[in-house]
Amino acid sequence: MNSMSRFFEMGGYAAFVWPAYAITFAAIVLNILWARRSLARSREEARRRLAARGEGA
Amino acid sequence: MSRVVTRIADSLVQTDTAPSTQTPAGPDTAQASVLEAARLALARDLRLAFRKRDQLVQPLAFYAMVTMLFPLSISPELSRLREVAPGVLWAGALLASLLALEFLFRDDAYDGTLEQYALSGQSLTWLMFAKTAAHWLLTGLPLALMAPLAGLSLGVPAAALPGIVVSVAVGSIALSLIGSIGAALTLGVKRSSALLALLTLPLSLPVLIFGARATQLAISGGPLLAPIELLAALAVLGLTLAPLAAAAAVRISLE
Amino acid sequence: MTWTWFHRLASPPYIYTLAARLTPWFAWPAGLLIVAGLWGGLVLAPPDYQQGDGFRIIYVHAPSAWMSLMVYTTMAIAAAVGLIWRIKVAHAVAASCAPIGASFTFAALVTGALWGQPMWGTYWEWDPRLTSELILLFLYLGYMGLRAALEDTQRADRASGVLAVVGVVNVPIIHYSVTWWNSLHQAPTVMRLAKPEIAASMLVPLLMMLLGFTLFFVAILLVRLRGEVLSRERSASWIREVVSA
Amino acid sequence: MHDERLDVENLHLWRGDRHVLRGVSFSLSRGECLQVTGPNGSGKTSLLRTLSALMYPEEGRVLWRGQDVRADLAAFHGALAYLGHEPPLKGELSARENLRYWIGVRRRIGSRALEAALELVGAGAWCDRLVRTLSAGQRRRVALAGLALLMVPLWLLDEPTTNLDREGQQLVADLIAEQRARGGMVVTAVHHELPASLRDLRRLELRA
Repeated sequence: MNSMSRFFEMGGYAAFVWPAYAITFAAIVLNILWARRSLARSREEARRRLAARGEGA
Repeated sequence: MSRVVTRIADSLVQTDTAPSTQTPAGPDTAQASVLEAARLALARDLRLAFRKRDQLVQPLAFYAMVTMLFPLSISPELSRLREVAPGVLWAGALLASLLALEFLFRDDAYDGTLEQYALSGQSLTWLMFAKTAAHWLLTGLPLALMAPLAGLSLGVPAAALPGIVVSVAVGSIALSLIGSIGAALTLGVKRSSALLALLTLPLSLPVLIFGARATQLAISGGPLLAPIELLAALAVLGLTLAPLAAAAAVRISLE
Repeated sequence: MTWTWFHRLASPPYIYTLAARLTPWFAWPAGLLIVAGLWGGLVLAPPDYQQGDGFRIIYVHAPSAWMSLMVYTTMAIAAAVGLIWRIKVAHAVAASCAPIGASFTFAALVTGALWGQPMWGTYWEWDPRLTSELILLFLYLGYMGLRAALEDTQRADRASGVLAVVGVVNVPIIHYSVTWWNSLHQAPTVMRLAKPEIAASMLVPLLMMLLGFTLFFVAILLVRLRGEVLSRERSASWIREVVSA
Repeated sequence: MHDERLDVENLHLWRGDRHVLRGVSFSLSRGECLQVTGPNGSGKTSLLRTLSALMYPEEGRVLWRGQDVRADLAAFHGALAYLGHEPPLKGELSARENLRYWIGVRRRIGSRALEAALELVGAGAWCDRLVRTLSAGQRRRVALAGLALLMVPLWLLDEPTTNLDREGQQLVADLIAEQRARGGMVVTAVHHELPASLRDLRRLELRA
């Protein structure tokens, strides 16, 4: 078990290694969510435009 | 009434173009050369500026104020101020030239004269270069002439003053050119002063770095040819690319 | 005519369906490569003789730094194509790139600072590479700021396109002048932020992470691209079945 | 050398979500004047700006002398004069200075021609006052003086008679007649009809 705790210590650099990995992982997840949301929003706008044109045309 | 108009219109044809049989479609000998066009664009901006002098004074007043902030905030001791003087002189010059940039094209876009430049058949790049040259003559050069005063107030030795004038003069050429791109790009934006700074400052950092270094060397009496040459190189790069980008940005904002 | 593939790439409906189809082909390999790279970098690779386990930050810093520059260049090229040939899809690519590039530039900044901290003893050091990264972040913010400030999409596309091209010309100049400036004031920092000469067991995970991040970028780009293409389409009928699906 | 004509083929233009120009097509040859009418927002100004190649149509082309205007934009711009809603003048300059800087950029103009143009539009008396002290009608007349000086085959005029009194509107009609007599062409967007004195005007109606 102690190899796990030794792993997490990162040779004493844990305070720097893990925040670095956390911020990068956050960047990856944020990009995924952000991209999907912007796609969904664009589809919704397109649907609304079509509906509006539906009555308009 | 119409016969009178015809007679006057004919006189228009005779006076300025040689052959009276000149039809509008024929080769237009009266076409102004591009240099003539650029000269007129420059002359117009200079005349406008001198007619409303307050715009000339504002960047200089701003520069003086910014310079004054540092002794009051750091310390009155000239020896300590001398150390930060290059940064103060250059950051102040950068921000002061930014101040006047926002209205470089905005007034012309508003009253339709910029549109006439784009439709003139003359190279819009040359006209943009002319307007940017006017901006430099009206802000960059005066700032360079005022930098020694600001320098003295920061304890800069008199021997360093010529070096400072030259470095700010050359550096501000690049600043005006880089700024002209930002000014043209933000034409379509209403409150654009913050955005203009965000676009222009990152691109101006090399000028700031080499300029401050040149001023530092001038103060310490060292050889300042190298940084000034780098400043000149940035100015030449700006001369070739910036008017092109500014012309493209203006055409985009007129679409 | 050889140009047909080029013209098909420029047609929004074709791009929309192609992007939708290709996304998984980039997303899954990216995920696998990143996981494998993490495993290799964190577990298999031996600690660095000088920086110990602290060096493992390179497995997230180097890919982020690579992304920040690669994405900006991609953005500038797409913008140039859009401006020169007036292709809306190219502008849509450029618009999609910006947020991705900005987020990884920020990640590169933070991871770079965290990596340098044990050496420098401070959280921020005006190291030439970190300073260039910070300026690159401002270039991204300027691009996105200009794009947001212009309501009309077409004008925003073309104006930000000019800014991206001007920006990419300035990136090497900024980097050179920052490095020149830094060499004046300090001896070059001892820490090797650049790719150190490291053993294969250390290098392989790094290459995996670099490739993984790049594939991840393409996957996210394809997702965003579909949205951007849609928002630039006005009346095309093809939207009907795409949106209702 | 192709004969001088303006061909407009199937122009389509969107402003935001509004389909402003819907397949506009027409041809104009020497001596013709096309009057573009339609309610506000029907795209009159957009049409003129697209004809002047300031704006880019989504579809369709504009041809000058049989050649796409984009092929040689500088030559096309050299052959046209565009007057927008606002006279392109600087308030801090006099009428004479404005003309010298505005028209001077395009062609060399002698002072006699300048005086003749100012006289033509009745600006002789106040041509040295700053433009910002002039009335809207006077500013419009200074713009017309610029038009007369330009001597170009194609005029694109956006509501040229706004702010003009009866005599001013007649001046516009005379200038257009003069332009047509010289073999030039005019496309003008108008709210109310041009003075009756202009005969056989061609008409293009833009729907809202």
